[in-house]
Amino acid sequence: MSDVIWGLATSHVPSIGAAMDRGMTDQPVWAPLFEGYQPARDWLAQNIPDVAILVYNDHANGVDPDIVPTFAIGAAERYRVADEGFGRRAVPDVVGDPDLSFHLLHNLVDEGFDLTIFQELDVDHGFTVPLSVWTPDPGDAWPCPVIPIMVNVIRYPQPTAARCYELGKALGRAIASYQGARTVGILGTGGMSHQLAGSRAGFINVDFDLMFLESIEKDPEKLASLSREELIRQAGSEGIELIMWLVMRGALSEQVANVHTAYHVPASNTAAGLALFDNRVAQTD
Amino acid sequence: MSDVIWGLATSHVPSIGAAMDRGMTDQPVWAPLFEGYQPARDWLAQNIPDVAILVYNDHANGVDPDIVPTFAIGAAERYRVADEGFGRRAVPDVVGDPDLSFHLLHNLVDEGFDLTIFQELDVDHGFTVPLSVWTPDPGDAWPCPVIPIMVNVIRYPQPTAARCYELGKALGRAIASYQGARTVGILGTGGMSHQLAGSRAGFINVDFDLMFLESIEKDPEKLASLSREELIRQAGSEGIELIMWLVMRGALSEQVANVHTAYHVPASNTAAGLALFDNRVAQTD
Amino acid sequence: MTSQSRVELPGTYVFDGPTSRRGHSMNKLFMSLIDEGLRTEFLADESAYCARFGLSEEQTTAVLQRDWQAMLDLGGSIFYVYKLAMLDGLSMQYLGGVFTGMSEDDFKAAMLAGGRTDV
Amino acid sequence: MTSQSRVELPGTYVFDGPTSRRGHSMNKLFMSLIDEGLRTEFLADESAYCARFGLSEEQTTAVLQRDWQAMLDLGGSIFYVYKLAMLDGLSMQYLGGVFTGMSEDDFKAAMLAGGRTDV
Ligand SMILES: [Fe+3]
Ligand SMILES: [Fe+3]
Repeated sequence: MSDVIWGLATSHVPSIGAAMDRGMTDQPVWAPLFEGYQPARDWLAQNIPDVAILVYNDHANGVDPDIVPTFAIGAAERYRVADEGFGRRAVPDVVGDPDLSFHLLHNLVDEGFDLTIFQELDVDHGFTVPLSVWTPDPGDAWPCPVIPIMVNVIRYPQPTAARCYELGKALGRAIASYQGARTVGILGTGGMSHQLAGSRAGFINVDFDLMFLESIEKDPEKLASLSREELIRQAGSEGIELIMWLVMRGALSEQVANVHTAYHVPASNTAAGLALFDNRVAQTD
Repeated sequence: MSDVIWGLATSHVPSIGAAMDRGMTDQPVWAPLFEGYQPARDWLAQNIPDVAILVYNDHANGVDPDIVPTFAIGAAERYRVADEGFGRRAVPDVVGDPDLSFHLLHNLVDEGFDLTIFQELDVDHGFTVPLSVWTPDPGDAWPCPVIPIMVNVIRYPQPTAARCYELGKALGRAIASYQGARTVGILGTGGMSHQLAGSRAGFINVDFDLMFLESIEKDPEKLASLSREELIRQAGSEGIELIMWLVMRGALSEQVANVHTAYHVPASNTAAGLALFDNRVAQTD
Repeated sequence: MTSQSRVELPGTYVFDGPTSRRGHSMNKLFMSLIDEGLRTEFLADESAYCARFGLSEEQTTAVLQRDWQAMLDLGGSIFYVYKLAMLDGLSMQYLGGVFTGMSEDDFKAAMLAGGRTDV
Repeated sequence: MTSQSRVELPGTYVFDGPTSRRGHSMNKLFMSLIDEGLRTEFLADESAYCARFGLSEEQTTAVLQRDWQAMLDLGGSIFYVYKLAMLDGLSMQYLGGVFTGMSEDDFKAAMLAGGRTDV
C-alpha cells in the first residue's frame, strides 16, 4: 500500500525556470509570481514523499517529431536534463524508480491504458520547471526519485480531458497497490490559458483560469467533460495542456484539502497557476 | 462509408519470406505450406480492396528498443522495407494512406485508445511477409496502399487479448465512418504456436492452434478472454502474438464466411496458420 | 473525413494530422537545431541545410527569410519554429509581436497588462 | 510488487520489465547490428564495441564467447540476440538446438516431425 500524500498542479513555462536560473526572481515582473509560490514551497519542503510522479509533455526536445505517444511512461534509472538548444539547465538530472515504473505500466496496461514505455528519455522544461517550482534550490539532487508520465498535448488529436481523468484514477489505483513506497507525490503540469501563435497570440482568459482552479479541487468531473475544441477556445491553443492537471487530480481522492492556490499573469506569454492539495483527508460519502 | 470486405489472419515467420525470395517454395519442406496458401491467394487476387490495414509487430528493426508502444499507427506516405541485418528484402516499399491513418487515429483516440503515431517507419518481416503471403508476385508495387497498426507482443506486459479485440471493434467503427475508400482489407498477423528460446524452444501445440483457427471465426469472445499467462502457456512465449488476430477479427462483423483455412507445421520453428474471411455476409440476429 | 478537420477558430493554429504532415521536414530541421554541431552546420550554409532536410521551396524561403508567419502556414509547429527563433536570439514574445502585428515591446506591455483578454 | 513478476513457466523466458532493464545495453548493441557500418566496427573489435555500449563484464563475456544461453539469462531478448546469430550465419534452428541441448540437425528433425508437442 502506497499513499498519494499530495497533488501539485503548476504551470511549466520555460521562462519561470530561466528567471530562477538567472537570479531574476526578485525583479518587479517576477517577484509576485515567486511570492505566490512561497507558501506551497514551504509546505512541500515539510512533506517530502518517497517518490513522485510528474505528468508533463515534451516540447520537441526529448522525443523525435515522428513519434507521438498519446500517453507514455518513463522506466529509466535516470533522466538526463535535455539540451533544448541553449545548453542544459544547471539543475540535477532526475533519478527515476524503474521498479515503480514497471508496476504502474503493468497495472495501467491491464486496465486498458495503452501506454508507450520510454527506457531512455531526456526531460525538458516541461519536466524540470515544475521540479523547480516545487524545489527552488535542489542542490545536487531533487528531493526524491521522480517518474515521468508524458501526455500528447501538442499534436491534435490530444487525448480527451475525460480520458486523462480516467488515466489519473487508474494511476491512483495502481499506486495504492504498490508495496515499495510509503508516500507518493503527484504533479500535473502545464497551462494555464495561453496561446503562442496566430493573431490570437497572447490570449489570456482569467475567468476560465479561476474557474479551472476552483473546479480542479471541487468538481473535476466538470473539467473532464470539456471537449478539445472548448479547451482550445477557452484556454488558447496551448492552454489545452491543462488536461494534464486532470491526470494528477484523478489520482487523488474525491475530497482533498487545498493547501495553497496562486495565480499570476503573465509568466512570459502565459497565465501561471499553482494549486496544491493535501490528499490525507478523511473521506465522507 | 467504407466497408471491410475481408479479413486475413496469417503467420509472419521470416523464413516464409526467405523461402519465397530464394525460390524454394517447390522444395519438399516448403511445398505443402505454399500449396495451402493457394486458394486464399487466388481469392484475394480477385478481391483487391482500395486500401488495407495490417496489424503486426516490429521485431527490433523499425523501432528503437528504448521505445515500446502498446499500440501504434503509421501515418506516413511511404514505409520503407527495413534492413534487418542482412539487406532489405527485394520487395516493394509500402505506399501508405495518411488521410485514412489520421482518420483512424482521431476516431480511435476519441474512443479512448491511446495510440502512438509514427510519421516515419521502416517495416520488417512482420509486415512484409504477410504481404507476400497475400501477394506472392507484387511486381513494382503491392496491390493497394497499406496502413500499419503495431502491437507490442514482445515486451511483457502485452495488451490483453480483450483489449486487442476491443481495438479491432473500434477500428471497424472508425473504418465504417470513413468517406475516402470504398473497400478495405484487414490483416492480423503472427503465430501460431511457437517458442524460440528456453528449454521449451520448438514447442508446438496443434490442439490449441486448431481451436484458435475455429474460434477466431465463430467465437472470438472466447479467445479474447485468454490471459497473457494462458496464451504463453498454450501457444508458447512467442505464440502470444496471436492476440493480433483479434484486432483483425474485431474489425469484422459478428458473422463472417470462411473462405479458406490452412495450417502447417513447421515454418522454421513455428506452426504456420492462415484464415481468410469474407466480411460481406448478411448478418442475422 | 470531417473528423480530421481542424478546430476552426479564427487566429488559432491547430497542429493536426494534415498540418504535421505538411510541416514534417521543416519541423525535423528545427528539432535538429538542439544539437550544437548541427546548429553550426545550419548557420554555415542555411539553404544547403534546408535541402538536406528536404524542405519545399516555399519552406526554404520562409526559413531563409525568417518569415515566421509563413513557417506556421507551411506546417511549422510553434514549439519547433521557436528553436530557430532561439538560435537567432529572439524570444517567444518577439514572435508574439510578429504574429499579432505588434512590436515586441508593445506585445510585452500587453502581456504585463494582463494579456490579451479580448481576442 | 507481485504484478511485475514474470510468468513462471518452466523453460520459458518472458521478456518483462526487470529483464528488459537488465538487458538494455546488450539489446541496444544487438539492434545496432542492423547497420552495416556498425557490423563492421563490431567485428573489428568486439570487446571495444561491448564497452562502448556499456555492457557488464558478464554480458561482454557472453557476447565474446557466443554463450547464447547466458545472453538470455543476462536480459537478452531472443529477437535481439538473433541479430548476432545472423551475423555469425547461424539460424534460429541452430539456436533452438543450443537452448534444448540438441544438435541443429536434431532440432530441425524434431520440428519437421511436428514440433516439440510434449514440453
Ligand atoms: Fe507546455
Ligand atoms: Fe513475430
